[in-house]
Amino acid sequence: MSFLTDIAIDAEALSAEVCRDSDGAVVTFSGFVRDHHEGRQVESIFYEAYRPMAENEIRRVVESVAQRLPEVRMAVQHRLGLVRVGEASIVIACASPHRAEAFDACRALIDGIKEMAPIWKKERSPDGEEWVGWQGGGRNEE
Amino acid sequence: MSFLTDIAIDAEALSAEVCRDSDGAVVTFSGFVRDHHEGRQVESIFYEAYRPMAENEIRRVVESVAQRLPEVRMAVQHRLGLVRVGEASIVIACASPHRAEAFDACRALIDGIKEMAPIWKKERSPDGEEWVGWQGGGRNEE
Amino acid sequence: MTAEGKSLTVNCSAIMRVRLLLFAVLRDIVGSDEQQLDVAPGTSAQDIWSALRDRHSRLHGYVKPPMTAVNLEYVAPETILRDGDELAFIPPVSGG
Amino acid sequence: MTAEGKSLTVNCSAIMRVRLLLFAVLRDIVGSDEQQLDVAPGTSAQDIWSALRDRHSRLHGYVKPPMTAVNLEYVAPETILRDGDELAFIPPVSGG
Repeated sequence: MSFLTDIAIDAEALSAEVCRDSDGAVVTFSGFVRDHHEGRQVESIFYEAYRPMAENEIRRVVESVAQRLPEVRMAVQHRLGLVRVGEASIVIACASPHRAEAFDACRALIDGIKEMAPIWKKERSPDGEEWVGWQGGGRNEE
Repeated sequence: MSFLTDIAIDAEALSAEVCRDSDGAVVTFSGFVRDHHEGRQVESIFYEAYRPMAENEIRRVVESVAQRLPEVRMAVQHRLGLVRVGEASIVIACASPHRAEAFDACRALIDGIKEMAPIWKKERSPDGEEWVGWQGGGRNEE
Repeated sequence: MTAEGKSLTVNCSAIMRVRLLLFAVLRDIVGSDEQQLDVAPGTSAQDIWSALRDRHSRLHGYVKPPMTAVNLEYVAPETILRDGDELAFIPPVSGG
Repeated sequence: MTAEGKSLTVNCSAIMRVRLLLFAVLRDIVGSDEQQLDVAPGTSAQDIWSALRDRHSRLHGYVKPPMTAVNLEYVAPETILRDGDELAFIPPVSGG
């Protein structure tokens, strides 16, 4: 199953997907597009991915967490394309018999995905559009 | 607003309630009735509370987290009465501009509520009913 | 100390009224969820617990109450009760 | 080294074909999202980056590529390319 989606994410469905009758705890993380970033007003974000590699990298993060926390069932959906303020760009759901593992897994997943998945965002504000973070024009070595 | 409810909890509504356009992260915790506990099959759990004190204690936990993490908005609903396997007994939603605070608040809330709120559960299994934990008949001093 | 009907009297010269609430397994053991107690000035929550304990064999092993609340606040069992207080012994909680 | 049209040639005696993918801000800087490169045996990902850097002023400050992937895996920029490889330079990611 794909971790990437071009349509709105159904968080409730994702929780239901991972939660079994033997699970006592479900922890979810949802990332939302904020209305501001570094002092600029934001209207929407365009998410772009190197799709096959992003799928691989997210699967790798999931597998490494699963190996460390085998009791946790996990689901991840990352949205691509135009995402408006107040809409979710990513939803993660982790279900486990006990809560400590579910919290641990959920945090490890979002941290790992943010670090590794080749996904980029371009912010759209009233002043125009801009890729977030690295934009070239600087230098990485003296 | 009451933290206690006698009807099914709407997790999605709780998330929507706390999340503003300036929030980038929402973390939720849902506690579910599991189909087993300490080797026994469980069919449902009956939750009882010392209601006015439980409201006070949950409010106190929320306020102490709010003081430490003022950027986080929090909502808590704990269900009372009969809750069946697969239904949520508690849902907590924490929204924040950044994810670290939302995870921190959510974990602190469920830990604090579990420790402090005067709420008890009676498990219903095919063999009968039993209060979970302390049941008298032992001793606390030599 | 005397015990008549469902009321639990701690001191015969009682001039204060305390409401005792019982929850969960404690209610099942005691057989009621609420008792009006007439107690003497200087009576502590611990005194009420000790009287309760004397009357119910499943509590005999517990010299101290599990947890104690007066007027919706956790307190030490040594707390001296006042007229009109709402007293509750809180069995170990299991919410969430 | 010559540069004709949109194709980026690193070595004139090239006998291998490598597919270069460009994303996000790098695609905007370079002006294309994909290039077919003819490269000589022994060419590294770093060699391709250096050629790219020479052609685009906004990359001049970057001796090293941001991150490098070959066939969907992160690799060190010194990695030697092979015929048919899919090479991508990965600008710092900002997903989630």
